[in-house]
Order: sequence, then structure tokens, then C-alpha cells
Amino acid sequence: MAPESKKAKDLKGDFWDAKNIQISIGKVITEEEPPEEVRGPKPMPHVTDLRSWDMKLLERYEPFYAPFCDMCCLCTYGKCELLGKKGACGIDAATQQARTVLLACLIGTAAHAGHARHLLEHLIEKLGEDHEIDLGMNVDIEAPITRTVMGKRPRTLGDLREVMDYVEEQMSHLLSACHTGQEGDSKDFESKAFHAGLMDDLAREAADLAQIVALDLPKGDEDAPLIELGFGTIDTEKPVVLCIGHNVLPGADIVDYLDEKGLEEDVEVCGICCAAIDITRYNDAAKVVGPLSKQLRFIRSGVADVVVVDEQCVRTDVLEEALKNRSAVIATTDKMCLGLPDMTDEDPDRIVRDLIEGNIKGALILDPEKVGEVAVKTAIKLAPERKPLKKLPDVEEIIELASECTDCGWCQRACPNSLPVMDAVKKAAEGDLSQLEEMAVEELCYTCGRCEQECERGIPIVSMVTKAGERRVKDEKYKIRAGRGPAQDVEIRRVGAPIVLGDIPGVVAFVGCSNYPAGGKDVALMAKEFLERNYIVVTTGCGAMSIGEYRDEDGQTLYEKYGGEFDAKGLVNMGSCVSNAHISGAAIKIANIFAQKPLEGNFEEIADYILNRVGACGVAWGAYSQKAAAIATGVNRWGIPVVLGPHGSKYRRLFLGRADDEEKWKLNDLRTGEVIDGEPAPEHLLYAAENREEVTVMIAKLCIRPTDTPKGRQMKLSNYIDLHRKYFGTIPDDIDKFIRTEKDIPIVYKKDVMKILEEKNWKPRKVPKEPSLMEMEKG
Amino acid sequence: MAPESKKAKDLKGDFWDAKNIQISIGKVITEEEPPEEVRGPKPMPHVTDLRSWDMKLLERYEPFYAPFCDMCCLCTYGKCELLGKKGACGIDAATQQARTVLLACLIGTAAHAGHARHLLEHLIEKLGEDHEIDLGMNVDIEAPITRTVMGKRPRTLGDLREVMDYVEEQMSHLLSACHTGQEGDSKDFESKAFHAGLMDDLAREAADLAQIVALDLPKGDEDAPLIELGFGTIDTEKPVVLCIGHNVLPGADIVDYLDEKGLEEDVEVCGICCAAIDITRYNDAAKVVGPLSKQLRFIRSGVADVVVVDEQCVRTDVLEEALKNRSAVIATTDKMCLGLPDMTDEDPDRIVRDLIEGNIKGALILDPEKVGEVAVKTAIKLAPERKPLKKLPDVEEIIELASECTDCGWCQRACPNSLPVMDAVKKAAEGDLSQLEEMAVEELCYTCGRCEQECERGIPIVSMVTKAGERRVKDEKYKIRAGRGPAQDVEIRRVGAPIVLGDIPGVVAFVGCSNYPAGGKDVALMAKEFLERNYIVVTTGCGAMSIGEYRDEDGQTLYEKYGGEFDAKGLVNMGSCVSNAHISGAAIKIANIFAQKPLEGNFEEIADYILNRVGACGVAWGAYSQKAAAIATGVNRWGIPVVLGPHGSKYRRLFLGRADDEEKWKLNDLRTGEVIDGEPAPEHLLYAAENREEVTVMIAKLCIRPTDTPKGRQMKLSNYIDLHRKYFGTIPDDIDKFIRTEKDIPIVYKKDVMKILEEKNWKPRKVPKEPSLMEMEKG
Amino acid sequence: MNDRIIPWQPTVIAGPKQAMLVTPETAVMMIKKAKRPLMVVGPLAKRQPVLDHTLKIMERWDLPVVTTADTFRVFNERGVETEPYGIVEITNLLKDPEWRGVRGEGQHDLVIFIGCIYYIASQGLSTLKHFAPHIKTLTICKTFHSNADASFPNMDDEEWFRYLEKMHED
Amino acid sequence: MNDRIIPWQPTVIAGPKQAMLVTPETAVMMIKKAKRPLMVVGPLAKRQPVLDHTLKIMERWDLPVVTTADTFRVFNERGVETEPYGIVEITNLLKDPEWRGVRGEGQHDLVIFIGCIYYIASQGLSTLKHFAPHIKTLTICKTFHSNADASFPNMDDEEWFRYLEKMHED
Repeated sequence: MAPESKKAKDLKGDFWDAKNIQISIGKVITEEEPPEEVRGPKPMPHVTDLRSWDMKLLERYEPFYAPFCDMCCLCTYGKCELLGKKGACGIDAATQQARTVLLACLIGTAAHAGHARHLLEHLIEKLGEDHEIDLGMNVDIEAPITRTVMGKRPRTLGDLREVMDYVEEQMSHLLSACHTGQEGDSKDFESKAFHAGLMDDLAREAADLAQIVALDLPKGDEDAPLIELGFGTIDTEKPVVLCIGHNVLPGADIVDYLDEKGLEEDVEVCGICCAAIDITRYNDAAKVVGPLSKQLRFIRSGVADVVVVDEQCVRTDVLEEALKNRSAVIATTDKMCLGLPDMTDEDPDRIVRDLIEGNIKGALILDPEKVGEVAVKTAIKLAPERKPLKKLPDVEEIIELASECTDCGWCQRACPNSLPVMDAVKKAAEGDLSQLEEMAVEELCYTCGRCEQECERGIPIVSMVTKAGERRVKDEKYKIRAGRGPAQDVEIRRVGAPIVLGDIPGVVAFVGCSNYPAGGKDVALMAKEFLERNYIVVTTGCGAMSIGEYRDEDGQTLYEKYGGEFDAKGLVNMGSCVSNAHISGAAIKIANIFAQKPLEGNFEEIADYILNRVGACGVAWGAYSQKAAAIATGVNRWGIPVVLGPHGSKYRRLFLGRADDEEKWKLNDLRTGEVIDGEPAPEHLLYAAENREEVTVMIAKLCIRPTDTPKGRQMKLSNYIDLHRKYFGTIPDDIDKFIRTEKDIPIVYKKDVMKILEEKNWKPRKVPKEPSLMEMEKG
Repeated sequence: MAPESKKAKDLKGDFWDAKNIQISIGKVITEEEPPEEVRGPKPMPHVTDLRSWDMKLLERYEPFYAPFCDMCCLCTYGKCELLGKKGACGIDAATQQARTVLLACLIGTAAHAGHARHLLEHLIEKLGEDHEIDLGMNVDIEAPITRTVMGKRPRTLGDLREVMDYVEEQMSHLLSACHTGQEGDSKDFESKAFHAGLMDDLAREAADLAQIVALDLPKGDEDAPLIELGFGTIDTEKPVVLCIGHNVLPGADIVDYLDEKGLEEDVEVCGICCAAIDITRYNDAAKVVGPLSKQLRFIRSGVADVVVVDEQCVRTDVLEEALKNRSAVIATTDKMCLGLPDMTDEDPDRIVRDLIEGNIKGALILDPEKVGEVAVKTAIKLAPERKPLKKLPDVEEIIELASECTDCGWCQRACPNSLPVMDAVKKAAEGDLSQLEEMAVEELCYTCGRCEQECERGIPIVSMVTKAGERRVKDEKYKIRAGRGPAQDVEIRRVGAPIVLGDIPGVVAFVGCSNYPAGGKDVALMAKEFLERNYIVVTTGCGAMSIGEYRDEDGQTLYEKYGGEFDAKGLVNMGSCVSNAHISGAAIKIANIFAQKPLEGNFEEIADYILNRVGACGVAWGAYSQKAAAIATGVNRWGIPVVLGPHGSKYRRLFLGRADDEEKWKLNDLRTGEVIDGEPAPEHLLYAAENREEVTVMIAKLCIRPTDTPKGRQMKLSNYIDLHRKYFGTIPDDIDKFIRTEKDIPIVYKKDVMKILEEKNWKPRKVPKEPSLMEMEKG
Repeated sequence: MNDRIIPWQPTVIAGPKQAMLVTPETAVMMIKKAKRPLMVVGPLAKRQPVLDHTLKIMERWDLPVVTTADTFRVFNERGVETEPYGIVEITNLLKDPEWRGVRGEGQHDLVIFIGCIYYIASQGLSTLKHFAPHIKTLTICKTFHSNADASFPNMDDEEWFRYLEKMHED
Repeated sequence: MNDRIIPWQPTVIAGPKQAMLVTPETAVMMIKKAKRPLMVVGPLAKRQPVLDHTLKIMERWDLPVVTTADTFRVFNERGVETEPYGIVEITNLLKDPEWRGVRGEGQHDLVIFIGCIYYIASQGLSTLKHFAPHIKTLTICKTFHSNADASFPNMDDEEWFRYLEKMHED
């Protein structure tokens, strides 16, 4: 009994079928528009409907579990220890890991789904449910994920409601399975996690589509404007409103209010995390402070007169931290109320007064327009009196504070990255702030504050890092291209063949958060490496910001150096977290536009196509959140591999392939109907690497696909070999696995590679025409 | 920006408004039925809409947190230790507990919501969405929770879809708030947990309504049949099909198949946990093995030829355990696929063959009708050859196994209840099985199996307990009244006044699971105590079974001794877990029928009424699950206190009142508009007790309400004093708090109580006419 | 690791912080040092000889006693005054720095637990560990309580009774 | 508790099971006793003098070496043959009882870790602790790894280098 959504079984009243049908008295007239969609086998799949595809993936890429804890603490039978034992409910360690992963993915999916639903209903309230989804001339396939999964194209904002209804229903079933005494098999949990990831994909697409069409954000514009990025771009002489989080609505209403009142020049509006990205898609005068990692540092700097928080990735102690500097805090969504009084129905001027006079600790205002007015008015009134607060403890004070250090060393042990915090503090005590400065400027410290919490003397280390970095704040002026939204159909048409055939060596997507092992610069260096090598580099969210925070040898940011087109050497900032949907979307569009695969209800065929032919690789180098887990898992289900930074190992689960087991890589050549030997391409589906060097080589390898033409394969292997030589010093030892015939061997490396092939007793093998995992008998 | 459900803002197309309207050409005709509902202020409340009510509850009943772990492990910044520290995201220990509680409640709510949606869509598929919701002559208010929360009465199965849409949307927003970096305030998390609980209430009501009307289960029938209960009632000579879980559908189709084929007499169908309850509501020939605590014991007994699992509270190792005895396993829902091959589309006879020949480890069959056929056929074929497996290791073997014991004692340390497992094993090694037997028969052991997992010699302790208990299995024959469904309106009319005025001293509801600290008998003894004292005793689920597993001094079960009417001395088994909705439902109906409070959209007024006037108390003595957490939290939001057993402390959060702080108990007398001194009634909202003696006294106390008449109060205090004397030996020291005027003093205790009052310098105080927490200014 | 200082129910382990293992001598020292100690006695102390030891400790150090569950009854039957509270109620009061204590003289600074059900006590100790920095907790059961500040080790009855003996000898 | 045997990142603590603290002597004994030991060397061992110690230990006990991340390079530059794997890849292979090991002689029975990033190593050790009962794990970093079977304690560089010295002296 799969839970049966009403929509699949009983289509009366649903937009899928009703859209082209007008009901008139006694007669049904279909609209003139032809029924464009060919309905595939599984529209609106239920929890178990794609299970057979999942099991194919899971057989090749077996879940690899790294328990973060030996115990389960979810029911009152527990805690149970699962180290070689089953719990009181019968669960074992692997199953418990998978269950926890599903739970994390669902929390992530819910974050996007809650966000999407909220945006959608708000925008429908403003614009009506008939507001058209139109991404302009160059984007016909405006919603590739929705088309594929829902089996139909959404034409209006109202249609997106059906998407959300479906997503919410599926989430409810999936979350149910996490209850004690339900699913008992780890692979079934992973299948459900895949489904959660797919729901996440849908929710993100719905959210970004809604905001693009309703707020008129760039519609796949490769020339989206360059935006100011960095601490140094904020004019601290003006009143400053800082928006933190992910929801564009309050920020949009703040800039609208400023426009309306002609105050654009008088107030600085800036943002941290995805709210920054989306506000600057809406209005390019807003500024981006930077990724998540800047949050505590910027709040501590005292620069923001008003801190507007919406949802996701906001420090939960933002109120406490902001109050230290008497910044006014406005919470704006049900997701984060912070215990504040609900002032939604109050007069704006009264709220401003209450905030300024400190009658309230902050305000919860659930109406974004009112937030716009209150935030601006408060900032203007508060700024003059807050002037003295816009500075940190001075250098002498830092030295004084540092001298309190007792050398216990627990700050370093508490630091997620084991940074030499104590050493920096001790140096500071001697008057040398350079190490603290380095932690700030090189972004080694992402201001999580655990060091402070651990310090037995309560030394405010993050404030000291912030202060030490201040001297060079003026240098922190960068550029980022505003999020452009999806790839255009015309671009896909152009790059489809080169990608599938391997002429463009790959699409590499840098996404996710800033939980980096060694600062954000690594991401920029990786992006640079692949841009220089002709890859298409796609990015979103905090990753996009980290790429912008780097200047190359010419003093330019990569956004200034490379164009924003979805093509070789393009550096494509698609937007915020929710814009990640356009990355899977681009892969899907390749299948559809280039290969003419029908999308509607056809998930498995599309995913099989992507897995075997689209050389794309996601990189979430600083992934920290449940959202990132959901995104990666969703992307994985489409057949796109993802690599994580070392902290990603704490997600507890990876999907690793076994290159040493040839059985796992068999392929069905649909052209011939023959099952033939394949290659480990892509070798892993979800991988965590220790450092940039390792991951760079891995990315190049993970872009290889069975369908590469010999020319394309040569190109991909050249990159793989080049990078392996650069970082490992040798031609990779597994090169033989990726050479099907001699034609695949890169010319420049011919001799060396041939030598390896001989040593390995290599034999040429068939090149599949239409490689697939479908319709293969087991074993 | 509260997420705005489409339904509240934009009612076009929703059944609430459209129901009474027929669209005809150019004209709107309303049906003749008058618009019965008065719409209250908050129909379909969003996450933040009832926050002000929640904050009133939380100010009086502050959350009490008992962290189960010092760390948070939800993101890859972590693990963070929160002992006096904030985590990397800024969260502190209290907020993290509240977040975990919300997460648990949501998992619980999802279990019911997934179950409800599944049932609903299946039943609509069979009966159509227009199938009427009609509970017969005696139940007009068929859906009190839905009416109050949704603001409208559901008339058909199709209408319940809107309920589920709403529930699923709210869950998505709530789950979102659990994401790292969202809610930062513990009370706001609790407000969200309350909302989750309310959604749980709605989902349960929808589920039970749907199955009652679609499967024709008893509709509030006080004379529902007595059902056979217990190991001893199963005829092991026949083929046996065991259903475990909560979903009635496969079980119903099994009994239907038997009926259809005339095999009713030839095959035993029995159930464990709520599936048992609901199957016996559907067909009284089915049997109840017992509560959850029997699960492993019964599987190990080998009696079941076929084990059909559906969802919730099933041992996740059921496949492994069943295979040990070669019982065939059929999984039937997406919630629990167990890694089994999906045979839904296969020919039933082929599945039977594959199961019997062991070609597959078990089958996943997502079509309940097919499950019916396959389960029965398999059982019939398998039973003869499984005969020898229907017995456990014999006594000699047990002694042999027991002699392996190394005295390490870790079994006792692993046992959730610290039972003297090692002592029992050692006695067994000496040939004395009495202690093992006691663990089985007295149900001290609820077969979680942790002792076995810990045993370094792998001694199969649970099997030994099972075997030792076998000798007395024949005694395990009891009766339980089939779940009758909701209280009838006519019953509410009869008991409404006595309950509100206090003449019926209280409604005590024994619900939840079997994670008991000292066996299930405690629950039966409590039920008996309150039945004898004229309370209305309501029960559901495993609690209802535990009550049935006891015979009083006359050798009768309580179900045989007491009638099933919702009245003083009634023992009312309402049904399964989802039937818990009828308990809040009864309280709501009292407000509506007796006090004429309008329900629709009027949550706060109703909850305020219940809190102050309806002397009801929930008891979840063995609560273990996330569902139980959701149920309790939902019930709490309606103003009904709940007490838990000691294991309930592991839920991490209680709501405790402070009787010593008079400020907390002020009341607004709506009749006079005066704020007056109140009393700690009810004193706690969510309480965990150490043993039966403590909780019995506490239940009596928690039934006191500010509106009791003097006569009613005398009755309630008599019970409180009696029980305190019985279990503590004295008149309770806080008796003065509950005496408003001398008229409240129970006559028999007058002298003693007066003495206490004098010592305490007691003064009479006003008796409120319409006590309320509403419209009180703070402080 | 020493078996005596693994929590009796080993999964009670909650993080890096563990209770200090104490001898009866140290326990006595803690009581002596405390300004306003309180003893909390649970239902497992109703049986003998634990009850007598508890009574003697109570007397020896003039400790006010809170009885949890129905433990009040056995003390009452012996004419010994105790304050009955649920274990969660007393824990809730103890975590409030403003509470005046059972004698009304001010919040307690040391709480000695004996005889409460292991896992609920463990949860209560966790509450105090996290939210009552103003209080030290000491458990003198025969089981190691890692959530306490100080605890007796895991031991058998015989050794435990010797420990308790030492708690009230002069 | 002894500061030397709290996990270096204290929250790595995962449950009641903790690594055994070992001296260099015991570590050597474990290597001697092992039939098919393997050494896994991470990028923190690229710097000196750790690299030299590692090379000497490797040589002294004829250990096959897997290098993680880009550590391969420094060994390769010294002409020392190692097998490059991602730390998650080698862990994945180690947990498969059927894997034939880097020398193709059969799955390893002891794995010695040095120089991997603390937290990812900790996760990998957790994998092996749970899912590779056929393998013993030993860490010879200067940080205590509670998820290993046996680990050096937390210590400073000076002491660590002495420990490493002892691992390859005759």
C-alpha cells in the first residue's frame, strides 16, 4: 500500500488534466493548444514508485556509513547503544544511520518547502494565482524538474500550489518512516532519502520560479549585473540595515520602501547568506557582506543598525549578539520568532519607538511591507546614536584581554578546524595581532564561536579576530555577478552535444555553505582551475560568494574575468540555495533538448541518461546544513555525483563506488541490447575529500561518462592526468580503467599511458552507444 | 510573515465555502440548509496564530528540560557540547531540547498523518470522495477537532482531504523550523510543538473518522462486543496469521478474504498493537495477542505462520526474527519495506510459492487485497510444515543455555528497567525457571531484547523468558471491549454538567504504549481504582489491552465488570492510537454541547474552557514513542494535563506548574471582569511520576478545576485525600490550596482539614464563575 | 575503562563531562562544606537496610529530606518529617535560583540523592547539571551516576552498605 | 578524567566504548602480532619530522602504506611507493571482509593511522569500529582518538616525536 496521492489516482479538479479543458454546458471543449506533453510512466511518483531506480544506484554506489554517535536517543526505550548491537526496537547501526540521514534530508527539504510555500502564497496574495510563469523568450522549459516529476508544465503561480501540495504530502509519508518501529532496512531508508531529495529539488524549483516571475529577478540573463561584495563595500557612515537568512521578501520590501521614499542613497542595505543573493537579484544597489562565515564577525563589528532576520542559517543567538551592540533586531517569519513580541498589527511608528527606546528586545513583524518601513525608519533614527558602537574594542584592549589566557588550549580543541587559536591569542598578548588577523582575512575562522564558549576566562576571541581583521577591512571589496537564474534553452542547445560527447570536459557546480576546512579561498582556486580548463563552472549561494572573495594575479575577481554564460569558461552564478534547482534543471534540459527524451513522468529514463552521459559534478566544499544534505541527495538521485569537504563526513553517509569490482559497472547498451563491461564512471556518487588537492583531481575524474566520444574522452583524461600530475606527481594509476580503445589516450601522454596499459595487461573494450542501467537482469 | 495557507486567504475552490453553493449559469443558489457554523476568529490557524495562547500556557507551565545528551549532532559544524555553552550555530541547551522535542512531535504527527492520508486515499479510491461522514443518530458533532481547527464540518471523505492538505502544509513549516539556524527561542519551539500536536490531533481524527465510516466500525457504540485477548486465545493448531502495526487495511482484507472463501473457522487471525484493535473493530472474530510488549515474545514463540507488518511500532528486525522460525513475512506499506522485493504486481500464487520455497526472504505487497489472499494462502500451506517450529527450546535446553552465563551482569545494566535478568538466568541454570516465568507472566519484561544484545555469550534470554512463560500461556485468556469510537452527543449531554461542575470527579484516559516501569498490571490497577471511585475511565491502544490483561478478585476482567458507556464508572475503550482524537473530542464536545461554545475557528476559547473547567487527565504510563509525544503535546494544547511514567522523563521536556507561586494562578473571571486569585488546578500540564502510587494520587489532584461546585469539589478532594492517605498515609499538605471556602471541605475529613487550614492561616477566597486566562493583562 | 565509573546504565553517558568518583569520606566532606544541603530520597530506599542508613545519615548531618514518589509514607510511619515531592517537582524547584529551599532559608547548594529510579534520577541530574549551576549534586546510590557532580561507583550491596555506614559513623 | 584520554575534539565521544590508551611499546607489539598490518598516512604527516618518522616506521616494520589526500606526492618524491586512496575510499575497502588488501594477500587485520585530519579520521574510525569487526585500528597521532581500538594520548609535539622515535628504534 503505497500512500496514494489523490492527484495520481483521481485527477478530477487537478490542473494537470483540467488545464486544457474548459467546462461548458454539457460539452467539453479542449483548447486549441495541442497536448504538448507525452506522459511518462510515473507522474507524481509516490514513496515507493522510484524504488527500483534507487536500488540500481544503491547497488553500484553502496551507502558508506560513519556513525557520529554509537547510540540512538529517539525514543524512551533508549538510549540504546548500537555498536555491534541492535536497539530495543530492533534497529541496527547501519539502519539507524540511514534513518538519521533521511531525517536530516527531510529537515533540509522542509526548510526549502516551507520557504517555497511561504513565498508562493505571499506572491499569489499580491499578484493572483493566475500570474503567469514566463521566463521570457529564451527559456521555454521553465520548470524541468516539475515537468519531469509532476508530469506536467506549470503555467501560473497557482499551478505551483499543486507542486507544493504534492511535496508536502510526500514529506509527511517520509517523515513517518522515521518513527520508531517503521522502516527496518538501510537501503529502503536511502531510497526514501532520495525521494526526500527529489522533493527538495521540486520545492527549490517552485520557490525560485515564483520569485523570479513575481519579483522580476533576472531570467537566465548571462549579463546579470556585477554586485558589490565584502565588508569594505559598506559605507558605515550611513545607517545600515543588514538582512540575514534566505527569504527575499523583507529585503525586497526594504529596498522598495527606500525607493519609494527616495532614500536609496541615504541607507545601506546589505545581506549575509542567500538573502543577500536574492535581494541583489531584485535590486543591484544592495550589497553582499559575504557568506555565512561572516555572520558573527559582522554582527560583532556593530556596523548594522538594524538586523533583519528571516529564516535558515541565521545564528540562533542573533538577538543576544545584536543587543550587545544595541543593534535593533526584527524577526520576520514564523520560522524564527526568537521569543519576540508579535508586533505585526501595531503601528509602524510605535514599533520604531519601542525598538529605539528598548521597550522591547526586538520585534516580530510578520508583514514584510511593515518590516520595510520599520527597518528603515529605525536604522535612520538609531544610526546617529549608535556611531560609537560601530567599533570594536581597540588594540590595547585586545592585548589586555589576550593576556588573560591560561594556556589551557581548549579553544583549539573546540575549534572545528583545530585552528591554532591559543597560539594566536598568546601572540596577541605579546602585541602581535598578525595571527588573529590572518584568521579573519584568510577566512580560516568562520566565526562559529566555539572557542569563546570553551574559554575558561571568557576571552571574546571572535571579537578580537574581528578587530584584528579591521585594519584590512577596506581591502575586502569584491564583485559577484548577480544570480542569473536558469540556463537558457538556447545555451543548452549549444552546449548539449559537447557536454554529452565530452568536448566540454564537464560542468562543475560549486554550491553550499562555508564550513570550509581551510578557508573560502580553496573554492575560488578550484573554480579558477576548472574555468581555465574550459569547464562550465556553475555556482550558487555561499559558494558563489566565496568565489567572489578572491582576486587573481591581475587583481580581478573571477566574475570580472569570466563571463556569465552557460558555456565553456562561463562562471555562472545561478542565484541562492533554491537556485540549485537550475543545476539539476540544466542536466535535465540536456536530456530533453539535446536528446529529445520526453520529460513528463519520465524520471527514471532521464536520470539514467544523466548518470551515463552528462559529465556534471557538484562540489559542496563547505556543506554544513541539513539543506545541503537534501540538495546533495536530490542531485544524486538524478545521477549527478557530488563531492564534499572533509566536514561532510559528519553527514554520516556517503555513496561510494568500488572501482575494483567490475561487476558493478556493467552497462546495458540499449542500442544493441547487449550487456557489456563498463567503467567506474562516475566512480562515486557522494564523496568526501580531505583537502583541495585531493578534491580537484577527483572532480576531474568524476566528470568522465561512458558516452564520451574518443575526442571528448581524450580531453577529460588530459585534465585528469594534468591535475593528477600537478597534485600527486604522477599519471594516475587507474588510468587504464578509463581507456576503452587506444583512441581515448590523450596524445601528449600517449607514451606514458601506453606503458601503464601494458603493465596492466589492458585490453580494448566496446564503447557503448546508449549506455543504461535499465532493463538489466541482475547478476 | 506567517506562511499563509492558501485556504485561509483564498477560499475559492475550497470545500468550506463552496459546499453550500451550487454554481449554475449566471446565478448562485445556496442550498436550503442554513449556514450552521459561526466562524470564530482563527480558522485554519497558521504556525504563529495560536502563539499567544501557547505563551499563556507556557508562562504558567514552564518547560522543564532534562537533556538526554549534552551534545547536538544535527549539522556538520558539530558535534557541539551544550553544557553551559552555545553551539557553533549559537544554540543553547534549553533551545536544543525544545528543538528536539519539536522534531519528535513532528515525527509522531507524521506517523499519524501518513497513516491517515494513506487510509483516506485508499478508502476514497474504493468508495468515492462523496462517501458521507455519518456516525449515526447519536453523533452529530462527528468531528469536533476538525470543526474547531478547520472552522467547518467535514461532510464527506473528500472533505477530509482538505484537512490532510492543511496538516501536511503546517508540518512542513514546523519541520523547517528545526533546521540549523532557524528558531532560537525555546518557548517558540514549544509553541511550534503545540502546533504539531494539534496537527496530530487533526490527523488522528481524520484517520479514525475515515475508517469508521468507510469500514463500518462501531460508531460510538457503548455495547461494542467483547473480544478475545491473550496468547491463550490463539488456537495454535490452525494456521495463524499475525498482523503487527497500526494500519487496519491489510488485516481487514485478510478477514474479508477468509469470509469470502468460507475459511473463517479454519485460520486464526490475530494482531499485536493497534492493528489488533482496529481489526477487531472491523471483525470481532479476530483476536488480540496483546500490546507492543508481546511482540518479540510472540514472534519467538513461532506460533505465527505468516507475519503481516504494516506500519508504526513494528520491530525493525521483524524479518530476521521471523525467519528464525521460518514464518513468512509480508510488508504492506511504503513506511516499512524492509528491503523486500516489490511483488505488488505479481500473481498471488506465484508470491505464495516464492514465500514457501524461500525464493524470497519475504514480500512487499502494496495492495491490501492481494495481501489478504497471499497471507491466507501462505498460512494454510505453511502451517503443516511449520508445526515443529511452533515450539521453543525445551526446558533442558534452557538450563543448558543458562549455564553459559558468566555473571558479568551487563544484562541487568542494559535492561531498561534494570530487571534482575542475571539472577533469573542463574536461577534457571540451577533448574529453577520461576524468575524467568515471572518476567513473562507478570509482563515485567517487555521483550526489547537489549539483554540478549549485551550478553557476551549470546544467551537468547527473551526466548528463555518466552519458554518459561509458556506453561501458563493457557491462562493468558482475557477480554477487551472492541474500540467503540467517539462519545455520543447524548452521553456528553448527560455527563457535561456533572463533569464541569465536578460531580463526576474526572475523566481519566489511559493511553499509549507499554514501556512500563513495572509491568502492565499497574495500568489495570489504576483503572480499577478510578472506576471504583466513579470516574469515567477512557482508554485506547496498548493501554486498553493492558487493562484487559488483568482479572480482579472475582476472576473478571474490568471490561466484563464495567460497561462501555461514557459515564461515571464506564470503561470506555475508544479504539486505537488514532482514536485518541475522541478523547480531546469529548472535552471539546462538552464545551460545545454543555456550554454552547461555538467551535468553528474558535480554538482558544475552547481550550481556555477545557483548561479551566473540564476535569480530565491523560495517563500515558508506558509512553515510549514519538507519536505519544505528539499526542500528549496536542492534548496539552487543549488544556488537558497528561502524566507519564518514569521513562517519560526521557522525552526531555515536561510542563510543570509552580504551586508555590500564586502569581501564576491568577484567573480572569469573565463574568465579573475581575482578576482574582486562583489555585494550582490543574497543577501540572505534563508530569512524569516514579511509580503507580505517586501517579494515582497525582491523577486525582489533576482532575480538580476552578469551576467545580462546592459539592463537586468535595467529591474531588475526598478522592484526593483518600488516595493520599492510602498511598502516603496522610492528608495532603497542600489541601489548603484547593479549598476556596469551607463548603469545599469534604465532610468526613472536616476536622482534620480544618486543623491544617488553621495551621496554614488559610483564608477563604472568591469562587470564579467563568474562570479564564484570556484578556488578562500581564503581571 | 574502570567498570566502576561507567554509568550503571552505560548509555546514560551524555558527553565529555563525567561525575567525579567519590568515597564516603569525600561525600561527607562535601556535606560538611555545604551551607544548605538537601537530601532527596526515592522509593528504592524504602527497603532495609537502606532505609535505616538513610535515616541515620539524615540525622547525623541534620539534613532536611525530600521524599519522592510514595517514599514519604515509610518515613511518616516512623514519625520522621520529610517533604513529599515528585522527583521532577523537586528538581524543578532546585533549578530555580530564587527558590527558598525546603526550610525557607534559601536555595540549597548541595543535593544528595539516594534511592531514586536510576534513569529518571539520571534525567533529573541532567537537568541540574545543565540548568542549576548554583547546585552541586552528589549521589550515594550503588550505581555510578555520570550526570551528577559526584557519585559513588557501581558496586554490590555489601560494599554499598559499608559506604553508607561510613556516611553516618562518627 | 585524564585529559590525555579525552578525545582531542572532546565531542567526538560517541558512547560508552573508548579506545585503549597505548604506549609506543604496546603499539609496536600490536604491529608485531598483526598478520597483515597496513599503515594509512594522511596529509598532516607531510611535514617534518613526522614524515621521516613515518618513513622509518614503515621501513622498520615493512608496512604497506596507503596515502590519503595528496600525501602520495611527498612519498613519491622520495621514491617511496604508496597506494593513493581517499580516506573514505580506503576505509570503505577496509570494511569489506572480502577485500584482498593492498598487497592482494587478504584483508588487513591491523590498520595504523597517522596524519589524517582529526575529524574525518574520527569518522572513518567510527566506520571501522562499527562495521569492520575483523580489523583492529591503532592511531599514532598526537591526539587521542576514542573511536580507534587503540590510540596514543593527547600530547605535545615533543612527546609525540619521542613516541614516534620509539616506534622505529630497534
